[in-house]
Amino acid sequence: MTTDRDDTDQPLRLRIPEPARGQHAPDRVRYISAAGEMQKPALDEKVERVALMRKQLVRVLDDEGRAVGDWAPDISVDEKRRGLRNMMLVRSYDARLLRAHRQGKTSFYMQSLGEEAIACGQQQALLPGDMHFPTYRQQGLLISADYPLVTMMNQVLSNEHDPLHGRQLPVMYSSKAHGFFTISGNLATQYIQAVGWAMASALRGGTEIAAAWIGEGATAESDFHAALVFASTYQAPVILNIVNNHWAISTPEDFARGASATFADRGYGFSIPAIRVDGNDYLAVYAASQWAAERARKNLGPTLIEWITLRVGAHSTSDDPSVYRPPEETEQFPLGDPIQRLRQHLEFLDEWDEERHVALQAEVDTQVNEAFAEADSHGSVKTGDVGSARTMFDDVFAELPRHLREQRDRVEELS
Amino acid sequence: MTTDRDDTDQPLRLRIPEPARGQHAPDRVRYISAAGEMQKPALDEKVERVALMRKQLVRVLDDEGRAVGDWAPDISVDEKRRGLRNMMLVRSYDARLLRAHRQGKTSFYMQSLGEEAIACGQQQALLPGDMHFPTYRQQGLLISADYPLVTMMNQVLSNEHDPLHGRQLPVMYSSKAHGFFTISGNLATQYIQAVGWAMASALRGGTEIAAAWIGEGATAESDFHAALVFASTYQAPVILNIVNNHWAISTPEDFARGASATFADRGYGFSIPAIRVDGNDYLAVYAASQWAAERARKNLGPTLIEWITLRVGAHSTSDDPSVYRPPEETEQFPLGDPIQRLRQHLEFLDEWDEERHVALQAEVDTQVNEAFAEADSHGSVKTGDVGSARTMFDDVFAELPRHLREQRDRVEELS
Amino acid sequence: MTAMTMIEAIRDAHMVAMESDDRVVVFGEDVGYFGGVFRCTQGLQERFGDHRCFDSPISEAGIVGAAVGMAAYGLRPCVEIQFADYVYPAYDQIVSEAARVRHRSAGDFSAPIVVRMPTGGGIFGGQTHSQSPEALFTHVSGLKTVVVSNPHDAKGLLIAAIEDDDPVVFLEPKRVYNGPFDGHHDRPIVPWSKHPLGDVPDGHYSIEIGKARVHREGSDLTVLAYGTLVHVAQAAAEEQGIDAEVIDLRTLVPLDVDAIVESVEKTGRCLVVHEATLTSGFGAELCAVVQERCLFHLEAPIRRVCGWDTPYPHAHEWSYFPGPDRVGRAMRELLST
Amino acid sequence: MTAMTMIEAIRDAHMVAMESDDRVVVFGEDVGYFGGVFRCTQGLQERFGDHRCFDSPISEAGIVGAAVGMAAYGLRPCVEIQFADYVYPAYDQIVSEAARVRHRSAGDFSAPIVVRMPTGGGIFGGQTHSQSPEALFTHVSGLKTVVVSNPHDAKGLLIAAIEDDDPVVFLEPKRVYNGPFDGHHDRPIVPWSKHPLGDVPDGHYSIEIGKARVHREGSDLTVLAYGTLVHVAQAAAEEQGIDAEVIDLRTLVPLDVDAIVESVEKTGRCLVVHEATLTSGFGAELCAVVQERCLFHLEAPIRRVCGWDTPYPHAHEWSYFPGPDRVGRAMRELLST
Ligand SMILES: Cc1ncc(C[n+]2csc(CCOP(=O)(O)OP(=O)(O)O)c2C)c(N)n1
Ligand SMILES: Cc1ncc(C[n+]2csc(CCOP(=O)(O)OP(=O)(O)O)c2C)c(N)n1
Ligand SMILES: [Mg+2]
Ligand SMILES: [Mg+2]
Repeated sequence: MTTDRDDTDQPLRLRIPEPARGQHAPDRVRYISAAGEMQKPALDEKVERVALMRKQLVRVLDDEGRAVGDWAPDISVDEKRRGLRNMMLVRSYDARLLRAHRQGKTSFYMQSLGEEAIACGQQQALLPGDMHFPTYRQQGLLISADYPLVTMMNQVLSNEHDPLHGRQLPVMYSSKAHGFFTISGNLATQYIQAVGWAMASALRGGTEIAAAWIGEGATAESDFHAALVFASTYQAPVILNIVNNHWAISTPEDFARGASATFADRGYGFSIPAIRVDGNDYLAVYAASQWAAERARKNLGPTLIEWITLRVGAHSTSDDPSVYRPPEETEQFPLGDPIQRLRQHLEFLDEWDEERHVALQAEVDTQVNEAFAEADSHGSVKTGDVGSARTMFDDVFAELPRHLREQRDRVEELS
Repeated sequence: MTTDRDDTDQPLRLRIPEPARGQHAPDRVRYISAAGEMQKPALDEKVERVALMRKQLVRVLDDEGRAVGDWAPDISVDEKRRGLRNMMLVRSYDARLLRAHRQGKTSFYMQSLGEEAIACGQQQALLPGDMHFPTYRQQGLLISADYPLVTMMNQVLSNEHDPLHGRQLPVMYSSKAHGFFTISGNLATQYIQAVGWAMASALRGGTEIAAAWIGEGATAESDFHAALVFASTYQAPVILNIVNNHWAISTPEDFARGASATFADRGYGFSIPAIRVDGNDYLAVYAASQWAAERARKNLGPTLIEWITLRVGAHSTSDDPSVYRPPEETEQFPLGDPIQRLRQHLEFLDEWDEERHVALQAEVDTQVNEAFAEADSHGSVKTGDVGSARTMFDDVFAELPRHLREQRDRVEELS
Repeated sequence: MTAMTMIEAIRDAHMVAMESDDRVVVFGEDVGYFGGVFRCTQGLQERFGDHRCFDSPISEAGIVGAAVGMAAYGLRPCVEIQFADYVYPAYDQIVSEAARVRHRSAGDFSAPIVVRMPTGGGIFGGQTHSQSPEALFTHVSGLKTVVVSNPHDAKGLLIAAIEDDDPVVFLEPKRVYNGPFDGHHDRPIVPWSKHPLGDVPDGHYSIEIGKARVHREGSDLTVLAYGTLVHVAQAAAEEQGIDAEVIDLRTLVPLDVDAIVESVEKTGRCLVVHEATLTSGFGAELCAVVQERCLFHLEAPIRRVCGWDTPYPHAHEWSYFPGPDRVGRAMRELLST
Repeated sequence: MTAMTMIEAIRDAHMVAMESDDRVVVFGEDVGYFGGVFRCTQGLQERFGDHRCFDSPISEAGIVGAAVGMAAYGLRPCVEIQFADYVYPAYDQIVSEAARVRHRSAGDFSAPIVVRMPTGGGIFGGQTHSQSPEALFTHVSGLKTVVVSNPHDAKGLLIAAIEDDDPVVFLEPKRVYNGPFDGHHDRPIVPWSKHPLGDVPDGHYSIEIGKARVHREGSDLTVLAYGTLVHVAQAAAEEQGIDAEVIDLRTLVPLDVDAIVESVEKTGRCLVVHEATLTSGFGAELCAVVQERCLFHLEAPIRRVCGWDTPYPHAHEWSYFPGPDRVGRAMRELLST
């Protein structure tokens, strides 16, 4: 050991990232490429070459609503209209349930306002049999897979028709049949599970792939690392989605990202091809998801996608962002609104117009309202229409063991 | 969701890395640069530019024993001789304690054969007051800091003079005064602690830096991720050492590294400057450590260093590598032996010769043997000279609470 | 004295501790700029600057691991886990590291950290915002475990925990943050301002870790409780007209065995209550201790009224929660044995 | 029947389970090519290929997390944690995920995984190769916890665990891998080949999870034990000339309450033994259950002989370990109360 400290040693000082409010420009999207600017690499392009795109942003829709460049996906107008409809349905669904919360009909709700394109677009690019491991902000996956709205609402209301028997917090859906793994309240745990599921498919010589979902804030959790290690080592057929909506409750993305330029960078630490994609551009979402899915299906391994978007609303109904959030953020967000952008594109193609849009809006609102009326007719946790407390003891194990039988008997005695 | 699966879908298949034995060439070092080939970046060089070196290897000593290139450190011949002596002491120490294990004098031992340069060289580059968070293979840190050999041996023998009162498995040393954090048996936990310690120094405006140590296999553990996240976010003054000795018990490095080219890559996922260094080249170790320490002291943040070396011996005395390891690996290892290489350099400088070497070997062996004789005279766990069982209850808490006092009384009744 | 909610009392404890010792640093998810999702650290960053109170990445392992390292440096980190349900990623750092550092280094290093976390249910939080994992810490040697039930104790015990030289797991039942909830979820909320334990001394004071408190004196039976259940037990006793002695344990490790034995020897009957699942809950340890020390004073088996051995449900929260009816019924049964 | 060590019996159980169900996959640190540091999976990769048995990165969280995902796909992963002391990084995946998936999805998904791990001390492993964390799993609803004590049971229970539709934590006391260790560390090692429970049936058989086994019949007192302590209790009884009934619980959750109650009602005295630290150990739950169900049959307080509330020490291993002297002495004291 050298024995002396230099007298001129400067005192160290920690870097604490700034809070977002007041310190950052409310437009905090780094590295925006123009629509069509980025090339689309071959499915088996060398990871080093894909890495050159780490500070770019895959974008397809330009300001006029044109779909431009390599990444413009080859999908029919009907499919695009379907995407528009799905997104509008998600938004209408969210609005209705947020209102239900305000009306005191549910204990909790989480919307995905502004982020609808990501889940809807990726679902459209995958196949039945594939499995998503979602967070609480991917209701678009279920809605785009035609999971009945009323069933979702029953879950949110925790009423007697809730397929989860009121066990889970609202929005913690589960539907194997719709490729939607049961949501955990614990952040990041699902990421490595998705990799495990994909590994299983590959171990068995299956053809199904998995999609893992995480928020940018939760990438700091350790299970994110486990997922990247396993995905990289075993080259699992999985899409690793990071939804960067710039916020983790009150914490700006900087705390999780640290000194990195982007979250896509995380992939390169593991030689996992990683791209940044405009998450408010439905066509870019579809194209990037499709590319990643194709890589997985061709046994070319995992792909990481950082989706750039904005959490437009509060974190949840328990949150009040006015304390920590720059008020003008939504207007200044440079990637716009995903529904408007896809609408503009369809209008540009002359496949859509104001009239049809208004009609569709009315149609989805009616669909949502009818579904809600039905769900609401079954009551909710707030009205006490929650089914039997007996059900609490089911499914702890496949078969009810004696101690739970005794406890269940006791509940019945009491009520 | 697209509704059909393509009939031509190929069944997926998992990539399972090959076991080392018989499948890989026994020489598995990737990307070897020539001595002196790599440039030394400025302390505050852009991380992207440092990243260009991720598939290179910092080397100073060439095949003739010359110190060449940018990285050749400016240290005196005396310091070099001191390094040689420290490494020889470590090797002699290891050999003696391995023998002690064979003689049935200790329950367990772990040597660092072939890896001596890394701990010895880094210790020489740091200052008193800095803190290492080591694994079980950095005995070189303590020996280079002049921690008494006999105290170390008492710990290994778990005898009455063991400063840790026989509580810990042999080799799990602790010495705050020598900048050596108490070793944990749980892999990777110390990595984030080192970052926390460094953060504390910076929070307090201190000047001390921390050094975190981990084996390449343990980088798969989640705490490694936590450390990188915190180091990157807060720009903590810490050196993040990864000792890549190619083995994690029976598992080749490939399982932890996955598809990445190098472990240094992990740093780039966090924009942490990361370099690969020839860990068997004492001068390269010193120079790289010094560079990283300087960066930390100048508040330029963390540096990750992947040290390339080889675990020449078994994992521990509980391990028999003949089952899983290519027999010719050590001979074919391209980076040679760290002691021989520094010796050759000193001889090249005409500052060393066979005679002096033999004398030094005798001197260190004597020092080790004398220390061992002294330690051995205090007995060991095997002879039952382990001090009082009372001590087991101390230090569970700062003060002995009542339930432990009662339990201690009970032990005394029994004996 | 100032009337405070438990949140305000916890905030005040931080203020006092940070004021008197500049080695105290506070961090965790959303605790810095925002002041925590329950606002327990509100105002600290503004007052002490972002080198004393700051936000962290979402990594419980990182938070506790970094705190252990900081403590080794000489600081006194007091960190927040956003919900006790999310402490598991940090479990290894707590049990294998914080709890072990002093012992394994023979006092060379130590880990005087406080790990605070809101615990328990009653807020319709579902299975991941309602758990009470205290038993999982009490089994680990080297940890102290505190569960608070009111503003007065919360402040005094948090100051004591921060000043303690050992790691302390500090559990704050979120259902009593704003008032002394007695389990009657269908009645109006009672605020702390209406309760004597909402009167909090100003400035510095501390309550000894390891000392229970007799919350209600009585002679018919002893209830061993902590956290929210202290208030539930009191309500049950009053509603049943049973002269129960309610002990608020406050600290689970070290446990105030004397207070327990004294009460049970007096009453001859013992009821153990907690919100955590029954099997291997801390109530089991209490049963073991009581029967070991007081068997020949017991006129009836010790009963446990606890959460069922299921995950904490959302809609059936009140069927899960050991409320005053269940507790009261057990009291009656206990007296009739 | 073949005479086997417990290691061989575990290996055999894997072989049988993998042979009969190709959804069974086995992975973990060093378990593939090398066959595990205790060699419990030796030969599996060679026989079934590297898509059925393979090495993993050193990430317990990753191992269990991936297993949960694989189970959701439809596989039956049986994974190894190298030492029980290293399970904590996986604790979140076990308690928040594996244990919860079925309940929270109302049976839509499930997690039929087995998490095997060598447990316990007696091999001079120091604090990180000696722990017995079973209590930490028994508190978690949705998990089954098995601790084996001999080759015969190990094979039958491991096959049952792999075939079970729920997650099973499977603890293998490493000190009885090679012989029925009775705590006399200073005597020559007795191999399983000399013990009737070392005789292992060939081929497929399973032992019901949730059923205890009377290891030794007796009438003076009941010893509730599992794992290594079964043999220690037997030795203590024989050395003391006490007619103790030794129950090998085998499964902690679900617990065979009938077997316990039947024995304690017969003997009127109960001793609980385990290697894990005393406070909040599974012994506490046993005390609680026994006094709840048998109080009026008890002639003396239930006693616990357990590890002390300290980390497991290296040099003082035999002062920590609840050996036949401590167990025997407690038996005598119990009889004289
Ligand atoms: C393990 C764990 N720690 C903390 C939380 C509390 N929590 C819930 S959501 C959230 C923020 C997540 O942010 P991000 O990952 O960016 O997702 P977003 O909400 O933006 O979609 C936090 C801290 C949790 N659910 N689980
Ligand atoms: C959490 C944890 N998991 C597993 C182990 C068991 N273990 C001890 S050393 C080791 C291999 C470590 O390999 P590496 O990190 O490359 O270090 P090296 O031994 O090569 O120095 C393993 C798996 C452990 N000690 N801790
Ligand atoms: Mg976010
Ligand atoms: Mg290694």
